[in-house]
Amino acid sequence: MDRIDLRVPVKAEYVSMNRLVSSSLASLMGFDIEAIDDIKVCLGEVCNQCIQLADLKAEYLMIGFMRDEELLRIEVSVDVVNEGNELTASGLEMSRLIVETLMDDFIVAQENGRVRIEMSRRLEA
Amino acid sequence: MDRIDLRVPVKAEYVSMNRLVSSSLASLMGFDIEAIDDIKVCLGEVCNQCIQLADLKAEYLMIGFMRDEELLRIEVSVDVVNEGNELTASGLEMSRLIVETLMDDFIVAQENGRVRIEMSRRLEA
Amino acid sequence: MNLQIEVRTAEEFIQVVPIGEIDVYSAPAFKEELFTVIQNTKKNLVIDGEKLDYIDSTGLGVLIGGLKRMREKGLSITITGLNPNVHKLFTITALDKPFNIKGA
Amino acid sequence: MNLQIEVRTAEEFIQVVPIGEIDVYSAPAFKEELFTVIQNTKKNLVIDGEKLDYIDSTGLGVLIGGLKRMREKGLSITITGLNPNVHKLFTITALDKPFNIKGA
Ligand SMILES: Nc1ncnc2c1ncn2[C@@H]1O[C@H](COP(=O)(O)OP(=O)(O)O)[C@@H](O)[C@H]1O
Ligand SMILES: Nc1ncnc2c1ncn2[C@@H]1O[C@H](COP(=O)(O)OP(=O)(O)O)[C@@H](O)[C@H]1O
Repeated sequence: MDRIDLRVPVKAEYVSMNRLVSSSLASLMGFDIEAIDDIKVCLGEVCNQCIQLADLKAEYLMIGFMRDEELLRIEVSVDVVNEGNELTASGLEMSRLIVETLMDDFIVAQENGRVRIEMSRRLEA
Repeated sequence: MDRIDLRVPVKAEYVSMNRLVSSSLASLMGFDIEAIDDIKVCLGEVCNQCIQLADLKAEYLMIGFMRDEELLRIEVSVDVVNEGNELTASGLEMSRLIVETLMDDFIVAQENGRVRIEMSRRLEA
Repeated sequence: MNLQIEVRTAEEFIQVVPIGEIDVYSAPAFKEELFTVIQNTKKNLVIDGEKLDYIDSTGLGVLIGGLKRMREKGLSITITGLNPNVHKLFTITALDKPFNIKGA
Repeated sequence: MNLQIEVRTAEEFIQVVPIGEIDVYSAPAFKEELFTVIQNTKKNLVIDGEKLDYIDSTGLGVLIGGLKRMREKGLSITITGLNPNVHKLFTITALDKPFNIKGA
């Protein structure tokens, strides 16, 4: 398994760059154009979700890409989460729906003031 | 200052992705198209240099992008360096020349089996 | 920013053309432009989606907000020319129903 | 891999067309293809650089190796149609001299 880690400031400005990394990696893995686009869209949504949940004190978004022969797993987390920002906030609903629809797995966990989102997509044979 | 960190396996396969991150960031900073291309080319060369110098034991290439108002500084390092691979090896000469020509600063340091390359480019006013 | 917005006034409608990406970074600028157009128009709105390369949930949220305001004025929003990747997101979020979506 | 290689045989010369990027990842494939062509040709070689989006020092190294082999056979390499960004690297490394570079 290859692992790529990206650490970026929690700012909307960098989300397009994060998306690029995901599509570049998906392309290297041999996903087809539609799947590459799905992965890029979902990576963007997951970054959006973290940015919306993050406290002003949160500095960095951590994105880990785990690349297997047949699976791309992506883990996104942010250090400090604003307790006021509910994971069920209405603005997040559409975003969640998109990721649930386009990825094979999608898990959101909140623990110790830290939100961690995990998602994965399988390469069809 | 914003800092972006990328950690990738020391493999030729990932260099194109590394280049993309540099050009995306240079574009966000407002560099013009020619400067964006210069930065991309140099990031590629510096990754090549690290890959050539790296031992088979080296696992990760670390790339740090430090973004100021007027300066992009990039630091690339690799953990384990093969002592047999001279920093002055002839294959590296062209690569060095390219980076020296296109960047404002370029420093290569080798210490404790670790190579660290630093380069920077200023945004023209 | 990877978004430009053109506004064109036709006889029957007013047309907004987003060029590039509407995402979490560019959505505030898009919202400001769109809502200004909506505030000042008495015509129906057409969004030409042909040069819209990417939209995320933030951008969709702005469109929803725009539609709400247009409906309050008794007006509609039609979206044309969406590329399949962008159209897909309208389908997933069931926004292909409230918006009048036309063309491939 | 972000590189495709086309080989075309003309009456006067043999043409190699790299499409995409020649970098540290694709250079070995390019080297194999180029050196096979060189081994089997008695004609001069033209590299059509019009669709070459990117080259790095590794790719330039392969071209140098190719030129050496061609010269041993008394033949030449001409490179045409390089875009300015790629041409710049030939200038910086002074490879615009040993190679016969033609066109914009
Ligand atoms: N990301 C979103 N997901 C779902 N609905 C949204 C989202 N963003 C906005 N909306 C909906 O669009 C409507 C308008 O939102 P907004 O553009 O913020 O205008 P306002 O807050 O002035 O009503 C809201 O009522 C909300 O329900
Ligand atoms: N990266 C490089 N920088 C400078 N010169 C290079 C580089 N790569 C190759 N060369 C030169 O090109 C020539 C051919 O190299 P190569 O393609 O490895 O063929 P060979 O090793 O069979 O001679 C070498 O003599 C070397 O001097």
